[in-house]
Amino acid sequence: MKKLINRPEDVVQEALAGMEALHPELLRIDYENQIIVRADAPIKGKVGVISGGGSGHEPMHGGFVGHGMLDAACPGAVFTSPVPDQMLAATRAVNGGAGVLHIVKNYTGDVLNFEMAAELAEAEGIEVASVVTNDDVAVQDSLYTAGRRGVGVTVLLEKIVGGLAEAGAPLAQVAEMARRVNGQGRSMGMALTSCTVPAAGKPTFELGEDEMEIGIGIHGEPGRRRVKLASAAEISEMLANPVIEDLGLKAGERVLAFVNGMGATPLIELYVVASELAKILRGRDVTIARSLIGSYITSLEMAGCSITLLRLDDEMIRYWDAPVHTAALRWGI
Amino acid sequence: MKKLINRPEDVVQEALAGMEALHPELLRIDYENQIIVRADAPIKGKVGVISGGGSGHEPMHGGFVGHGMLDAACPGAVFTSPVPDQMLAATRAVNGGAGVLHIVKNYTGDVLNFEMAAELAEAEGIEVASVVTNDDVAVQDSLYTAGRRGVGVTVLLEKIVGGLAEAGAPLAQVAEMARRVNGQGRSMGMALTSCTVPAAGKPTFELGEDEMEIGIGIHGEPGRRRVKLASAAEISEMLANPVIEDLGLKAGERVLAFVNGMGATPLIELYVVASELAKILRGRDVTIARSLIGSYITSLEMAGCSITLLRLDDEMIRYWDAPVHTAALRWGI
Amino acid sequence: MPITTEDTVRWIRQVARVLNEQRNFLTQLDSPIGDADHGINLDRGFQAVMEKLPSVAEMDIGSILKTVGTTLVSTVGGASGPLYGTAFLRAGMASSGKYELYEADVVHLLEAALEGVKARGKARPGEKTMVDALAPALLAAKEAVAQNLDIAHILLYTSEAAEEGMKATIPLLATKGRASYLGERSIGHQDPGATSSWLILKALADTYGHGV
Amino acid sequence: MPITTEDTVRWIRQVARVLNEQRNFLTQLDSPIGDADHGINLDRGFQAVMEKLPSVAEMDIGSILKTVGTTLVSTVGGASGPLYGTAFLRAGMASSGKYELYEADVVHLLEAALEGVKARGKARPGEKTMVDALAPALLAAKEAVAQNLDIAHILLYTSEAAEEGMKATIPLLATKGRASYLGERSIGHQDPGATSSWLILKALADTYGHGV
Ligand SMILES: Nc1ncnc2c1ncn2[C@@H]1O[C@H](COP(=O)(O)OP(=O)(O)O)[C@@H](O)[C@H]1O
Ligand SMILES: Nc1ncnc2c1ncn2[C@@H]1O[C@H](COP(=O)(O)OP(=O)(O)O)[C@@H](O)[C@H]1O
Ligand SMILES: [Mg+2]
Ligand SMILES: [Mg+2]
Ligand SMILES: [Mg+2]
Ligand SMILES: [Mg+2]
Repeated sequence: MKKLINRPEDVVQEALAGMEALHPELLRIDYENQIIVRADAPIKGKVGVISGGGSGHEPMHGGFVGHGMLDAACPGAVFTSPVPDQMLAATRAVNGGAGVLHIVKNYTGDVLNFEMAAELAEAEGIEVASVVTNDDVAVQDSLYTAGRRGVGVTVLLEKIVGGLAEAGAPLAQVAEMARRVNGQGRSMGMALTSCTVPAAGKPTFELGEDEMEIGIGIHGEPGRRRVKLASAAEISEMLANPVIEDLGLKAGERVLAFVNGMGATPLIELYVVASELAKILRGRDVTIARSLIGSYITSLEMAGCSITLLRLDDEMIRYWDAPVHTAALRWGI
Repeated sequence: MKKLINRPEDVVQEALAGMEALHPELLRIDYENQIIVRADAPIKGKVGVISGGGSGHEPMHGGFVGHGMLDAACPGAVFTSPVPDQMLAATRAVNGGAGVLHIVKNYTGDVLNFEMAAELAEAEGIEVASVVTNDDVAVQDSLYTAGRRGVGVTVLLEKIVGGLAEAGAPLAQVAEMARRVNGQGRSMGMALTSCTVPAAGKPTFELGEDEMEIGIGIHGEPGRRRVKLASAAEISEMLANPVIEDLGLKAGERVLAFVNGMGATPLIELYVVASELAKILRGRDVTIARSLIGSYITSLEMAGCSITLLRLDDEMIRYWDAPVHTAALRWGI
Repeated sequence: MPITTEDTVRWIRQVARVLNEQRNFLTQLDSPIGDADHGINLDRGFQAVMEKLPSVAEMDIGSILKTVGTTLVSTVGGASGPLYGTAFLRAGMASSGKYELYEADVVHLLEAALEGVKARGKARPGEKTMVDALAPALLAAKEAVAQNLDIAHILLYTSEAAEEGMKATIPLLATKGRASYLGERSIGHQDPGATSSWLILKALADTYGHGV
Repeated sequence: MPITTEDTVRWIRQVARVLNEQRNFLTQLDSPIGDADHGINLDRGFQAVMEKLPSVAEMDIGSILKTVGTTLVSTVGGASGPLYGTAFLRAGMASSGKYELYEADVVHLLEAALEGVKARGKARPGEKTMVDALAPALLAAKEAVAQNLDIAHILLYTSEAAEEGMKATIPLLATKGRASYLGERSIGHQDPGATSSWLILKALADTYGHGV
């Protein structure tokens, strides 16, 4: 295992210390509860927006804490959802009296822990709304599974919903927007290599020099199928087409195109994929009205990428464009 | 070789197509000359700022083209400096009548090609000033070498100098600031793994499972020494101390701390390094007044990191904080 | 003779010891069909339990088990945290105030735990989860009680049934949890959670009655 | 008999062929002490030259060599682009207007090329660069001319001297170019640029006089 770390068991807390050292103007760290809280939280009268999940997906979620996005993030151990205590502490820390939105990625662990946290928070009289993201089209016949996983759309949703909350919208409206964004977005990812959980010390799975995994999750879960290595053009088709079909994108529609790196894939390769994706969308007369490219929802040092498409409406565009100031996403401020 | 590409010889041009597809509001691509030009260039009366170098370091330099930073970037083949024709075309494209600054990283190839381009541009009557960055302290006794390499400081310099040029400063002042920033910044990098030049097809060098390379360049050039894998704390010391000593940083001084990933190192690891760096600086009573963390000057899919420290003065801070809108760095707009 | 608080404490200690020993094994089981952290998660949780245990060792069995449950909820995370947490919480409620557990109590305790897991996780038997170890274990316990067997044998059969249930997860196609994402590819692998459930029940059978 | 325009065209064609064949070899030499692109760079450059060549094949030798130089400058990049580009440009200037090169012209041409490389790269002999192949080649040419040898032999000795100079770079410590960053670790490796310089001069000796 080759990583820039000290003891595996300290990685998460030390990374938090790094965030605090570099971004004191944006956030504060509650080490005891292991949560990242927006520096000026709680904001009176503003809906609090929190998310959380296993670590190893950086910058998600801690990198999205700040003005116009998240009020707090709860990082669990690597690839392990956080515990209810963290979400409860975060909920308390960001509650400005207007209630708190929990953004939960659809993984059994995340869902169950956030459920328990919401129960506890409501028992304390804090109004909580929960939205579960489930945009991963790699998971088919979700009747026979834990349901589609929450992946790339989570990033876009946190930005748009965070912007709406910053604008002072009430909890119900913020939650409604979150559901709308989740409903209009789909993703699919692939891996060229596995990743290594620090505490495990060796790769979660093995991939041959000429193999790749299609339909990968963000936790080193194997994907739906293992196939021979293909060109960026072919890979882009394998990822984009299921997304486009599942969304039922029609000619003339506008999307936000999100080309995401899994952690070890350099930007030059992501731009090659972006050029292929642009061709595919052009071919279907779908317009890229907004875009995001980079490694924003990762799987440790996995090499690979994911494509997320979000069907945009004017309101989504307004809050996507709204000012945001976080460690990983910033504009307008 | 596992990469998200099509034919190795097409990587650079296809990545440019991806940039054009996702960032039409920021830049345009001149495919024939293989240059990335700011959408609104040339800007009358504004000093043009261009840079360039081999590809494989993304987002540098193309990702820094836009308001408040670069007016154009010249990407060469992977790890190969661009040719004079590109720099000449870029110089023409951004010349708003106030002259053009060439930001050159100190590598023989970059220096020689930019030299020829400057000669040609001046022959056309375009005023050109050139600044060579050379901040890599890994290169010792530079008397017996091609001189220190230009690395991390280049990114910070392009932002600060770009901000100054945007503010309307004349060429001489812009060039003077560039030299000042270069003089106040130092860097050192390390690699956990090698990288593979697409056209070469196999790793440039081999590193054992328990080895790392200290003092690495950004082209897969081997570093100064190969040592046993160490902890993030030890690695941070190995990188930060030579930088601090070479800069002669004293207690009470302010720096911009830049923790850079080499391409395949996930953000969580960079934050662990950042926490160690913060400890080291705290121990010397040096303040982190500004910071940048992420993979901004990379070496394809190399795993590793570099640390850059820039001694700040108020003017540098002003232009670091100035609005910037590029594909890779954005704030205030 | 009944299960005493000493037996309970000894059981939990043994669970912590075994899960620590089997940490890598459980994590390996979680690699092909999960995310390679089950052993890490439970080990982290039960190490925390070991720190809390002394403070409640003198209390009634219910308090001990509730403390185990809340500690797991607070430290494990993942799917297994809320699930085992709820299981021990419910078991604790089913035995609150009690300092001794008799044959029937064992069944109530197991029943409460299984109901807790089902309520949280919505899993039915056959979905390749810990339920596939816990459900047969409960059945075995009921049968053993019906046959008026003593606690030692009730626990023995319970643990054996859990083991069979665990093995029976191998050919199953997962429809809950991470493994379900693999579809057909989940077949042929033993479920990590069912395995840890067996280890927990086996620890009870192994330690019951034997002094410290 | 003199070097004709046909010889010149044949020489450049051969250089393109050889550098394409040796592309990986040169790139491998550039791996331990460089950035693994020398062969790729020169191959790219001379493929471009091959496209330009027909348009100037009928012209004087100076125009042909200048075209090679400008094409290399425009397509190679890296350190070797400006260096070889300048070398061929200067050689072209030294032979402009000429349709035949005699013994003395060969020396002037080599001298101009070497001066061009030195002026651009500021390298002196012994710094582990292409200069270490080109400088001895020039000396050998001068001696051969002094001994009134014919062109065939002048080119032969020139190429042999370049080969020796190339081999002599192995023990050298690099103080110019990328290799210099390695300090002591640059010792023991043959310089890629010196190697390509030898291949270029060898191609001249190999093709001179032989019909197409
Ligand atoms: N809905 C569910 N109901 C019951 N048990 C479940 C459910 N989902 C997962 N499990 C159990 O949890 C185990 C995985 O636990 P663990 O790896 O710790 O959590 P995670 O899957 O979040 O990483 C699975 O092996 C399975 O036995
Ligand atoms: N200053 C210099 N003077 C002469 N030759 C040089 C100089 N610097 C480098 N070279 C030559 O250039 C060769 C490397 O060329 P190449 O790999 O194409 O460029 P780069 O080093 O930019 O990748 C070296 O082997 C050396 O012979
Ligand atoms: Mg997990
Ligand atoms: Mg090069
Ligand atoms: Mg797991
Ligand atoms: Mg080279």
